[in-house]
Amino acid sequence: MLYREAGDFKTTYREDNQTFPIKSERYLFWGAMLIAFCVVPFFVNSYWEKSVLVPLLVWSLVALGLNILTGYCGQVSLGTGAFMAVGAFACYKLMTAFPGMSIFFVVILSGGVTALVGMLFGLPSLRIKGFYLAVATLAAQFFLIWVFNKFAWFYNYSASGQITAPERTVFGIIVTGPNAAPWATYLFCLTFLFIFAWLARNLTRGRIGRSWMAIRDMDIAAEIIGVEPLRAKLSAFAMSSFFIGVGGALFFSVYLGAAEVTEAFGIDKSFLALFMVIIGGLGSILGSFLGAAFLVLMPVFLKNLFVGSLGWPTDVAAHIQIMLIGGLIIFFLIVEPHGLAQLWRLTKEKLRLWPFPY
Amino acid sequence: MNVHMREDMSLHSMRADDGIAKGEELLKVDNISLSFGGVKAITDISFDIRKGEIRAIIGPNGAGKTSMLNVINGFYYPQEGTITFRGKRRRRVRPHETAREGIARTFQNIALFKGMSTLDNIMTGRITLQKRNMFWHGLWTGPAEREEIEHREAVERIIDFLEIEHIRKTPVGRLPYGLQKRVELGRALAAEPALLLLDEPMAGMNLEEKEDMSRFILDVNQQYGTTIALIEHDMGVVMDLSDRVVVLDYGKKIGDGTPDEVRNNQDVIDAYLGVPHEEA
Amino acid sequence: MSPAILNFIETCLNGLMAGVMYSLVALGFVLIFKASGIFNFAQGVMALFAALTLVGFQTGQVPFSHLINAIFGTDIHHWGGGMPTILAIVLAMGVMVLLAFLLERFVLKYLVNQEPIILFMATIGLAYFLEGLGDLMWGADIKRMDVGLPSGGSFWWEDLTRAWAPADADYYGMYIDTLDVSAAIIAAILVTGLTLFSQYTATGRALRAVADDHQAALSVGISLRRIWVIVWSLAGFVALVAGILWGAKSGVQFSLSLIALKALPVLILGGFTSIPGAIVGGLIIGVGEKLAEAYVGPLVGGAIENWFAYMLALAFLLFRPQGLYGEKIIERI
Amino acid sequence: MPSTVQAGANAPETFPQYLLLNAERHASRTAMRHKDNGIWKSWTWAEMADEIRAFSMGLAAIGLKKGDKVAIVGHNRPRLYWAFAAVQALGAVPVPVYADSVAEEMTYVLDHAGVHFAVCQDQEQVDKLLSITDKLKDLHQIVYDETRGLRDYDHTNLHSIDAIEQAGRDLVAEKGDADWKKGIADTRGDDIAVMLYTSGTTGKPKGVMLSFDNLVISARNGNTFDNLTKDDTVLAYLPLAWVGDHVFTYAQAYVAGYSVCCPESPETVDSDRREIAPSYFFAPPRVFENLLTAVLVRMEDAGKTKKRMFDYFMAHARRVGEPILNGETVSFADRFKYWLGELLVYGPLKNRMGFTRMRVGYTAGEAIGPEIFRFYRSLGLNLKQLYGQTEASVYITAQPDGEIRADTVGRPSPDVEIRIEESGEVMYRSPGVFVGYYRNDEATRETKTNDNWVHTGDAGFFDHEGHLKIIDRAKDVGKLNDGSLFAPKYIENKLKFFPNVKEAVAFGDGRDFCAVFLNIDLTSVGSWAERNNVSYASYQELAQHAQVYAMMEEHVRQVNEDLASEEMMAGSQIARFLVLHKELDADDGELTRTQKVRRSFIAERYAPLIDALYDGSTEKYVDTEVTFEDGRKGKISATVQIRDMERLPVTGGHKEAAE
Repeated sequence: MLYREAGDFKTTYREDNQTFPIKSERYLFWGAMLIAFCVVPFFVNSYWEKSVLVPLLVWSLVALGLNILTGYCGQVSLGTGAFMAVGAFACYKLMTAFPGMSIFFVVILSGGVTALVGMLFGLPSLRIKGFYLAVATLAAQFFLIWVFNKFAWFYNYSASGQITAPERTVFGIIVTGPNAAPWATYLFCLTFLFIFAWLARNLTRGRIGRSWMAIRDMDIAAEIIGVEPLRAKLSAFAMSSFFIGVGGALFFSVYLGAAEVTEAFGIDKSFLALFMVIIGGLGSILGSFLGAAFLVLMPVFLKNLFVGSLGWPTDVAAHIQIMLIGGLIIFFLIVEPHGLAQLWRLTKEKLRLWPFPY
Repeated sequence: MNVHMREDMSLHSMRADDGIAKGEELLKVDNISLSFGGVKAITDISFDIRKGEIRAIIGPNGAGKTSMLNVINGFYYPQEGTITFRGKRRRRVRPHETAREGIARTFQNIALFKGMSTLDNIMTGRITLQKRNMFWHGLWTGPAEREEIEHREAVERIIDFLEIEHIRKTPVGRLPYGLQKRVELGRALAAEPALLLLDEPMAGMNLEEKEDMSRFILDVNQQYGTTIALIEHDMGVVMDLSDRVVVLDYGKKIGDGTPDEVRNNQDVIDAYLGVPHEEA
Repeated sequence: MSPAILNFIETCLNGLMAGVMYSLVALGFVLIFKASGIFNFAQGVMALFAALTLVGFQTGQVPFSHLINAIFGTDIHHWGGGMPTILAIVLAMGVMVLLAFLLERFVLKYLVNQEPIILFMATIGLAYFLEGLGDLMWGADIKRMDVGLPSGGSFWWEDLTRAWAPADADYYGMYIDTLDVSAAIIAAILVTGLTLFSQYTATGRALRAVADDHQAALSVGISLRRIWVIVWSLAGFVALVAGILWGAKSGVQFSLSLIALKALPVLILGGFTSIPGAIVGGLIIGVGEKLAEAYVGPLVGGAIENWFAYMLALAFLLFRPQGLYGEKIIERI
Repeated sequence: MPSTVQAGANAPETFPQYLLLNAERHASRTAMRHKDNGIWKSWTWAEMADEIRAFSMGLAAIGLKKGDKVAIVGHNRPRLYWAFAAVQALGAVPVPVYADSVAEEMTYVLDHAGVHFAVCQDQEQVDKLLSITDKLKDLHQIVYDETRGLRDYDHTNLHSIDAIEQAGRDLVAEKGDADWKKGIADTRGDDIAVMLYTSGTTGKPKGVMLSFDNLVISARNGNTFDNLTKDDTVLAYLPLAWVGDHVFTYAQAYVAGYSVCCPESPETVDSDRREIAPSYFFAPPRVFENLLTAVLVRMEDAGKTKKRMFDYFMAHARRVGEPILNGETVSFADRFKYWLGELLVYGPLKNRMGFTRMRVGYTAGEAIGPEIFRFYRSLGLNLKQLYGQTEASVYITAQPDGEIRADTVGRPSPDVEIRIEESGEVMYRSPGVFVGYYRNDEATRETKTNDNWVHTGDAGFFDHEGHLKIIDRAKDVGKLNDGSLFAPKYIENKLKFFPNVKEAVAFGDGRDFCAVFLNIDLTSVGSWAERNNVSYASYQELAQHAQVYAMMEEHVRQVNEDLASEEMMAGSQIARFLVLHKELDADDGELTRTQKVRRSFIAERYAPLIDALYDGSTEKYVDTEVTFEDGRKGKISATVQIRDMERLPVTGGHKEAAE
């Protein structure tokens, strides 16, 4: 109904292959970016930043990473929590070891470290598939958490076993630590998300994206036409862990400030990430954002509803919240197994075909 | 004003020439035997495929045709026997390495990537020819995008050749059977193969679709000089299209030669008419 | 025998006991996977939920008391009289069957031919849902499970084993918890019962038929839905027993639901579809874990219990991707 | 880059001259687009001129000289359009032929035109030509565009356009294009520009010779009439051999300089039209009809709510759409509701059909059903009717903006004089009048008087607003005994526009009053019967059913009202009618293969019924011989009812034709 595509024709392959081929969608996207970068920072207060925006951005990054592995390459992983922990601890060690280094590079480097660890735990994927691989990643989850718990070197022998993020600046603006301004942390995370979303878009549109999807759809046929399974799967694990590592570093340094490994990066984080990817939509970048938004905003909304307006005790609210999340996941899997992204695609297709039926 | 693509239809713009003259031996299999845990699929089969010819492999169901095809493209490694491709004796390789050497194939029951559109499926055929690494793809604008456009042009020529412009952007899951077979042929052609293995390309097709597919196979062979190994049941098609025929039965070779020689070979007639077969 | 060997035997025995507990949980997984191809991640939470319900009935707790108090501002917790254990168990079993029925009607019916990953996700959703429901109904505080099973050390066994050691060694006999023994016995009974049930009764055969091929089972007139209700009720029963035994051992609390994660390596070893595989796998993991804790633990800082099982399963997988009893995977193209 | 044209100060007279002019004034504007390999490739006027020059000089190099005839065979491809200009630049005459016609049809046309060269699209057309070369003695060079499959053909007199253009470029590099340009400068307005063979409805196809003046002046008038400029875009999808395509996508494009877009293939025309969204669109009624039925059929299986909304707004548009388009005063509420409709239904509908940017749309070639015409106009599309012929370089009459009627063909186009013969036949004279029929002077004399007036062969009259109304083929028009005009087809068309009437046959020439046979449409009357649970055992029983007769009577009454509103036609209102007990069928010889009524055969076969109509009897027993599908002969007998209708006085005068 809202689409007027008539007259919008492509004269080059670059145009035909661009991210937003339909003109009205290009304007919509760049408008949203303008608002996100230039308008929101002025209105963000610490409540909104701490409980909604920063978690949304960080979790979108993590969900994007997992989507590359599970959505595009078809390798199920339950180790997201541990890989976030690797990112967080790498970031902590780098911050404490090289105070001079800018937080931007610290986060990128910790992503790199996680990528290496990810590849290591991706090796089993060459021989085993499906549930068995999920169990292998579970092994990574429990093993890594145990390692960060057991060897004090990781948390610089601090008594409580916790790691806290010292204050760091980017271009002179404080970004981590207690007195970081809300808009600074927001913009910092937003830039990261923008860069990585753009990177994910580029990786999944060309040869690399297609080899991942080929492995996902039918790995025997993919191998026969020339996709090397080792390189494809390991590159998927590496790139996915790189994203999750950066997400973990930001999760620790900007969002939490201080973290205790078993509590902050437990198995529930892995499940949460997997829910985001499934509900958001496997194999879609937009799906990662929609999934993250859904699972970050929904608890906040429920908390306000139950505790805020109905005044119930927090534990009852928490239980109902878990029940509702479980129930909604089942509901989504029944109604639209391909997630919110598919719902968005269907509505878009219906609007383009309007008034004709889909 | 955008630059015009090279209009010439030559597909072999990217693959290095292998220096074998037309008619010379491209692939030779000697005394191949293959068994799956005791079950003998192929016993002691030898034959060759010359460059530029259409070589048919025929035989009743379960004669070992598809298994032989899987041996040629490295999916199974035979217990005994040797394979020489382009003069090089092949050691134990992974299937994706044979794809790089220039062997492409279609599958008996369609193996398309359901999650992608027709265009993307055919583009995956180009994977062995694309060089840009992860870094350039991350950056995208620049060399990676140029390479992508260059390969898109080659794929568009194939889409034009197979006359499937109207389904370029449809997910393959939604296509009818005949068109899916054509997309799969497109994907195999996109790899610009030296040897193209077709596993029953016309199974389940009506007469008109069969004629189209035969025309495409002949054009591929004549226009691009691609050597084709064809597995097919329809004797009419085999006799028209192929230059030479190998006949397999119960995993053994019972006939080899031109279509006419094979038609009058008594063993072949027996195999097809179901004369009782004394156990090996 | 020298104390070292005796200690080794003791660890093995404890390992076997723990192994039985793991295979008990793994059994629940196998049952559902065999019959519906669903990898039921919620088996652990079902055990927790069953245990909570049982204790709730035993102690006469009012279900959803917290919620009612929150809404109506009332303050009721118990309705006075408790309930004899046997009745509580039967009632808890009734609740589990009801749960199975509701589950089949509102969830499984719609997820019939979805991909395995979607079904797997649905069970994780179910796990969250049941966890929330359990806490909401019976409150989240840790409860004591007492169903009259004997517990505490077995002095008789301690004296017997002390005699095996040479007189002069300062060895005080093996410590075996009677609860573990009774748990092992109950598990053994349950397992044999289930094996007999699935091998020889008509519904058992129907269950195996559905496991092999839904369409084929349907074609011979087996009602898929009836079978699923039966299967999920059986899994509920196994969960109840596991809940009782685990609850008696370590109290009814959230960590009980984590035993599901323990069962995974067992399934890897034993394969997803064979009951004997689940049992043997459970025992291997139980013994392996205890031995590793006893001998390898001290070298690397202890508490390797929770990840060792996975490493073992992973190592095993790399050599036999299809597990102990699965057949070799041949890929046809 | 060709240098400036030396054709002298005056405006260019021929298309090659326009080409060189456009290469100057519109050098960087897009002249032509073609969707190929997934994207739209474009050529500016400068590039196109360069390609045509190379093509033209290449053709000259293989022996094409002034006066030769060149066949052009194929679908809408840039290179086939360039062939027109390339051939004309050398003074030769392009002869486009229908690409889908079978080899024999093509043989007559090409042999009659004495074609020396042939430019064709692909292997399919080349094979067709090669199969008939023995019958075409003059044809000695064939040129093809797509090389697919032609690689190893015998290339003695077969060339690819790539080779021809390469040869042309080498010649230009060698000795420049001075003499080529001089050749263009020498072309004059009265040279023959193109030869179009009319599709032979009446006997063998005739080769209409059109001069440059014919086409250039008509094109110039057409452009000014609808103020078409260089900013317009047109989709080239109609057969090349049809005068409509030649004038709209070639002649007017060169004169105005607007861009022409060729679709990827005939199957992708719909999606390509949506991508291009042409601003100027021309199509025969059958295209608009198919589009409308496609819309209605797809809306049938839309959701209930969407369907109700669609019907609601379409009804509103039918009431208010045209007045808004014509700028008449409409209440604010209606205008607001129409704006809402534009947002929800009309806008998206036009967007799906690719008409969002259509400023001017024409339909011509045959009468368009008023229902269909009003549908598009109510959406706010400026669709107009046009009456024309190949012999007139298309334009005879056209409806100016703002004066649009459903059943007229508009006012005489600029520089066109029209007069009505006393036999009712329409005659016209205009700069677009054709030079003559090639090698058929006798037919030329028959059609064109020596002072250049042309017989259209159609009968018509001017209504009180000065709009021409075409009523019938001239030779079918007769006279009632009281002298008033009787045009059977005009009356039959009005009856057939009712969905329940499948066929109608009118009688009245040389009789006291007009009477009509009616054939009910089994599907639509059948579904009416189903909805109102009227039971019937056979077609015959349904046809004679009292309620069906009542329905037919209502339709005839409405047609009489229509006729009454025009004095010329008031006399031929329908006095008596009957519903035939049998469907008129081509197998029984009552219709031609293209479903046209064979009047003489019916008059003789149903003579008893016709007599009954005129001898006042109210019913007539009759039995007629019928051949069933399997060829068996059988008899159908029935007593056919005859109804009398009262004829209304001449109401004439009020503007709008009866709804």
